[in-house]
Amino acid sequence: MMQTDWNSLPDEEFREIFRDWVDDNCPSELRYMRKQRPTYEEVKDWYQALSEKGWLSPVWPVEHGGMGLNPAKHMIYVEEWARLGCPRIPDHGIGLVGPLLIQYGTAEQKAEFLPKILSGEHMWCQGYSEPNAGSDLASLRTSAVLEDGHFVVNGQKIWTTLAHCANWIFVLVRTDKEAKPQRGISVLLVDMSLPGVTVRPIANLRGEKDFCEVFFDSVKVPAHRLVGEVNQGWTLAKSVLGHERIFLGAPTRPEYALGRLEKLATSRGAFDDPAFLSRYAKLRLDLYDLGSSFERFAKILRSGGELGADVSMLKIFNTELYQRITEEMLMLAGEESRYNDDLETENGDVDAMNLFLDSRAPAIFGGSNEIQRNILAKAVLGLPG
Amino acid sequence: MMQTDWNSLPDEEFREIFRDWVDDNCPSELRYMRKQRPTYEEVKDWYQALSEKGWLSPVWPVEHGGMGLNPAKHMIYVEEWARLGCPRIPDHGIGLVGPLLIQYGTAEQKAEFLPKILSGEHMWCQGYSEPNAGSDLASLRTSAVLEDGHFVVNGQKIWTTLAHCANWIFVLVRTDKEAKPQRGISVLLVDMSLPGVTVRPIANLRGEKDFCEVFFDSVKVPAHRLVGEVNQGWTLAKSVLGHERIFLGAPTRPEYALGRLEKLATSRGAFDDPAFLSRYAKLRLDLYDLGSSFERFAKILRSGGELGADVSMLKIFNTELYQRITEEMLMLAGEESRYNDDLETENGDVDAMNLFLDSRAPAIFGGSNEIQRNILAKAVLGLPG
Amino acid sequence: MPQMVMDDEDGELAMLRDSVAAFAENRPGPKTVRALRGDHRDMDTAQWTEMAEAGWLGLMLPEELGGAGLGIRHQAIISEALGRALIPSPMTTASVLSSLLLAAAPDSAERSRLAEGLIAGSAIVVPAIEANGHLVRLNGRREGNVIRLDGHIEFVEAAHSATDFIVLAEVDGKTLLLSLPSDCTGLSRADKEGVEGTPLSILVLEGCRVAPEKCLIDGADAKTVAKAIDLARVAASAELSGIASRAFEMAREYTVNRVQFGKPIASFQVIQHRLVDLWSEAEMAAAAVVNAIEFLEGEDEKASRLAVLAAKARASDAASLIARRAIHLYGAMGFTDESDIGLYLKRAINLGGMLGQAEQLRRQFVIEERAA
Amino acid sequence: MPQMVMDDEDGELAMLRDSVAAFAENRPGPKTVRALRGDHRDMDTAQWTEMAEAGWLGLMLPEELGGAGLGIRHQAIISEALGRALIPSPMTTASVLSSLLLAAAPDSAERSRLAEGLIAGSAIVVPAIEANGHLVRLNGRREGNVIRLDGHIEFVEAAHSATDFIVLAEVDGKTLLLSLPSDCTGLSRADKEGVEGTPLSILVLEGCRVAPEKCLIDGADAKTVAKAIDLARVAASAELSGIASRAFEMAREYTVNRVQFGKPIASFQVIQHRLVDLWSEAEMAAAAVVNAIEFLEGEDEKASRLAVLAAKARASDAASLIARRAIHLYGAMGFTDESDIGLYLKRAINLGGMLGQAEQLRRQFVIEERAA
Repeated sequence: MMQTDWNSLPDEEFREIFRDWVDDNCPSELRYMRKQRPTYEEVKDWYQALSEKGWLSPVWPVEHGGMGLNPAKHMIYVEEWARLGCPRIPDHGIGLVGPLLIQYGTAEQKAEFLPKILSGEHMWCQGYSEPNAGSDLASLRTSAVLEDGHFVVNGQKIWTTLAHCANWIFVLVRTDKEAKPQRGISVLLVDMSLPGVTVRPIANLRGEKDFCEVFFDSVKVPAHRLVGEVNQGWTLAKSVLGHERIFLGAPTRPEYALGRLEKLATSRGAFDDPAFLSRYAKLRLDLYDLGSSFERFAKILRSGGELGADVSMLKIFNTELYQRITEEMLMLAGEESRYNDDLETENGDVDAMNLFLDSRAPAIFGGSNEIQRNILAKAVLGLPG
Repeated sequence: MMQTDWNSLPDEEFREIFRDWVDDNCPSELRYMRKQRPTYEEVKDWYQALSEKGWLSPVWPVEHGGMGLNPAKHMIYVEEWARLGCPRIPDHGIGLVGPLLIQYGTAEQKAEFLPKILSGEHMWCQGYSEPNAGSDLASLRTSAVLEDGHFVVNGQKIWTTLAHCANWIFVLVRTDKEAKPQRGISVLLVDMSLPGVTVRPIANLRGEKDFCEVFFDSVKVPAHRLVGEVNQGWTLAKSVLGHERIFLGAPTRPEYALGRLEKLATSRGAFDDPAFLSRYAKLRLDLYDLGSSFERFAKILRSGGELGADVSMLKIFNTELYQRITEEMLMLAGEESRYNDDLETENGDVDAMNLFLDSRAPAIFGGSNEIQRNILAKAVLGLPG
Repeated sequence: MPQMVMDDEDGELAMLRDSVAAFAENRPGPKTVRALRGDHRDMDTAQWTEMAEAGWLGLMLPEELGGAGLGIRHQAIISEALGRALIPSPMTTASVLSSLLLAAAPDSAERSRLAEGLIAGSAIVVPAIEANGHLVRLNGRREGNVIRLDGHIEFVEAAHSATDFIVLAEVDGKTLLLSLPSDCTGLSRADKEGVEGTPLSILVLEGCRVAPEKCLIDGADAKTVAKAIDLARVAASAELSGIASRAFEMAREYTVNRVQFGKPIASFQVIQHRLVDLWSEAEMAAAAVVNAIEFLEGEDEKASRLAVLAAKARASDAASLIARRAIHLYGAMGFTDESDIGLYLKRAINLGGMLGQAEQLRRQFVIEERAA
Repeated sequence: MPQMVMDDEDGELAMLRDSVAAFAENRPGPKTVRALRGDHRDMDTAQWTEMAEAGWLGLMLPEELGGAGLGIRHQAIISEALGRALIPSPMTTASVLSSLLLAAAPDSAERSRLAEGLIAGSAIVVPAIEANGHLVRLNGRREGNVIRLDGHIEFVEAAHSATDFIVLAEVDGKTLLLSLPSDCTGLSRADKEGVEGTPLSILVLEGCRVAPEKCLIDGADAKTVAKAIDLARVAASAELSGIASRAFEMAREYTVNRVQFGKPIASFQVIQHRLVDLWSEAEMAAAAVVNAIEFLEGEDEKASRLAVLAAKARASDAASLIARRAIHLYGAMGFTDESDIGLYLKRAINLGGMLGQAEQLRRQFVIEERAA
């Protein structure tokens, strides 16, 4: 496995190297998948190709098998990935568990888990949300009580993405019921084959089973599966996100959707209707300007700066634009908006309803846009009360 | 002065009688005035014509010189008035003071004030708002202390419409500082020629001086100018509005503005642009549907019912539609949107900027739309907290 | 809470409303929707028969055809209630539109047969005369006594279950309204999956031969057909208005019960104002449908026409908007298939897309109004 | 808080920004706006001379013409700061656009004279080459040595104070860029009142005779002129972005300080979310202008062109939207003429309407992008 100091390359050279290899190695049948969250089985070839090349994990340090990219190079990695229509891979291990362990894990934890993420042996999922703790994580109730060298875990997680295809889960659990709500939380790594773990997939609006409920019924988790200090889980969980918050604002989905809108419009002759043109122009320019704003934040990362809470504005604009584009698509579709099936055009099908339904999600998940606005009001605008 | 039992006439007959007389008697140079709030001097002829006919006050009982119209007939009165483009007259005396005194005034107060409202001798204005009590009337601070048979009034009112053209003001004053904020308020009738009353007009966005500040510096108001019980002013002030709240939702202004938009669009050939047509259609249908909803509430009045808090939905929709129409007008105007001057068309001028600026006001005054939504949330939807 | 408010002196409308509510109690709409979707069925024919027994089918058929001879006011109450309860059925097309087309036809054996079957629920008579907001006329050619039909029609509901279709054909420069048996030779069907997960069909006619007695109207007046479609639009609008009202109520209930940060989320001002706006939209939709009904009961043709266009546009947009926003207010739960709110959205889109889309109808309104 | 974020290693941009802020401290923009309006003056010529002394006029004129030879980046910083402070001036037209037109012209005595006067503030050189987002070419005819001009141009700022106009004329199928003395015989002016209360003029030319040495470009390339206009658009966009940012800040400050129901109104969630959206719009506008500047400094002509159209559209809409919403948040106070926020709205409308309106520019963007 060849390793290079990627960060020392000029950006454009790195971009070219990365793009060429991806274009050669990402199977064409996996490009531009309709599914937003394919399972490991569905994208295994691509996962393994990346793994063998050593390019699976862009941000992990080189000593742990990652590429060690700085934020600027990481942006290029993500951009080219999106531009070439590569599918998202199950990335909780790479994106969340890895950084968590690298920062807070014991030497044993790193040695045990990191290689198995890279090999695809461990598929991870993330146990944060609970039925009564959606936007309000501090009120989570899944409990873990230390008894005889084991944490005994009881409770329920929900909206656990791809849990039914995972074999490990990292969970936020309450380890001190007396502490203030945001204290007393810890992070545990849990083998999902342990007795007492049950997974129930939940179908979404599009009929896909992306997320699950995960139930813990007196699951005995060895004490050495605790990450970091006990009761410090909240801080840990928040800290691993770092600069990657910017990607919530990356205009990938609206860009894809606008391309589909354009295809449908071209096929239906809608660009000859100034009424459509006018509405399309608004969407096109919103996307374009979102790009300019994204670039503003990207520049901060490239020059080695850190992102503030203000980056959330991208997430709000991004997810609401995505919805507006797909709403326009249904309007353009006319009576064809009554179809679940993709709409036929001379240049391939357009998944109008699929995108419309999918666009409902991002404004809700990853912190609803209302929560984002609350945070911006306080943390950026400094508003009272 | 002929008096008739108007309510016994069939609606359409009343409508015809009223319309014909108005059309014959409202001076043509006063029709469709640019000004929303003309002064008494500007519309004196029309005021006096109504007064002589006995039609100045649609709602007051016949024994007090009004027409005694029921809500259904009153709606017709207002509709025809608007349809014929008659100017608004200074109506605080007719619309507010009269009903207040008729319901709560002493026999002496009625005898003294009602005739002078009808004759135009007294022009009234309304002292409710204060600099720090806008939407939040309960926190008003203008004080009145009873000393030797006089209330000594100190304080300041603001947003007092046409105060500089009025000679009497009815004011909400605080007569008990110890009581809960909404208690301890009384209503006084104040002769504005009394020493210590000062009026300062405030220009609005359109450069017109519709409203004023009114200062009270130890103004001695005879005790018999109190209306109703002391400390009960809040209840009094709220009760006189009655069914007239529906008129805040009457689509008069958006209707007028849409007519102007249509005229401008016709002149500029904009109906040939499907993009304009599409946006116009949305506005047109919003206005049309507002009419249907208005009709729903009007029907309740016609059938003798009482309006609930839900009627405020009309005010919100109405005032926001008015803004959207005038915003579209500026868009249609193109670079002519840079003019304060009216825009020329083959069929007369269109006061685009005048309407655009005027449309800023109704969403603020008469209880801002945010306050209206707060009330609806509680009183109609029964939402918690 | 929002619903159509109409005079109801003898309490007839309230009774109709109650009868649908009682029906829905035993046959919860969302459950039926899920069952149909699971089996890829186009309608629940058993429930359709029950609706016939309840007297809801062919409600607007004149009494001489065995119908109840009721007006759009009564139909709208039923449609609104079906919308609220999310009871899936081809009511707008296979009951309202078919009835009105049959009512407009002169007396004939075929007309009587269809009317009788429609009322009883034994014949499922599906009109296939319109797509994308416009009439669709098949190519017809006389071959001796019979009429040969070619062409296709998209977006046909209940095409699997249909026993008969009603179609329009252009024959020798004249428009004919024809009845077409669903087992007619030369008639085939291509299915697409509709947004509710049930099939929407394209009827393809290749040399279908129809006997002359199947002709319901020989020389159909475009205005007559348009009027039938307008009434069907009002039925669809009422159903959409019911969907809008119920989706608003669901959003209200969910947010009142859902606690976050120690408070019901409906106590947050942003949520409250949003609910107020949704409520207002639902009220506007209901009032728009009532307005259309009242004009249709009057004499002014142009005013009725405009009122219908307005009602369908308003109700379509309101239902879809409210359901979308409700999903967002439900949070992650709204994005699940388990929650019924998504089913409301899908039905809103389905009905909103039929008989003309909001934007199209609005433009039509302005063009027709200005043509005066 | 929102403002354009650009690399500024040597601190030049910050210095420019500070110099405008210092200027504004002694000459508060709103006060000047009110004074001009009261006297029906079209500009404050005394302040214009002071701006010249500060070195802000002709900033983009090349050094060989005596200019600072700076780029759009520096100009944008000044324009943004003027927008924030609401300092009224014809900067975009009489400094930026005029400079760029002169820079594009070949060397001539007239060009040098105008450039010199422009930089010193002694000549007020007003371009009158554009209206409604399109170039306006006068009718020109050679009469012996002189050129006779006829026609009219709307929406000319500072036409009272102008010493010279720059116009385009079509002469024998060729486009000429000409300098026109403001006292030229045959040149008259009709005034309209602009939204800010100051005059906007229509220049009417009836047989104006111009000497041949007044010709700045004999055969002006449409692209050259368009490029100058694009750069002027960026200056206007920067000013609008400054207006947007400041109007947002004013709304924030007002609502933080205004107490109702015992709390600052900025503590109500609905107000908070609205402020967040306005802030986001102001940030988007600033980023859009920076994007245009960076493309203009690069090589890609088409990309620059699109970026300019986007920036002007975004900044125009953002400034107007934010000022409108701010007025609403100010409540009754916002509807008074005493409050400065109304002046921000009026200027936003004025600048938003010049050099192409948002909607027009957006459509242009899509047409040009798709023409690829």
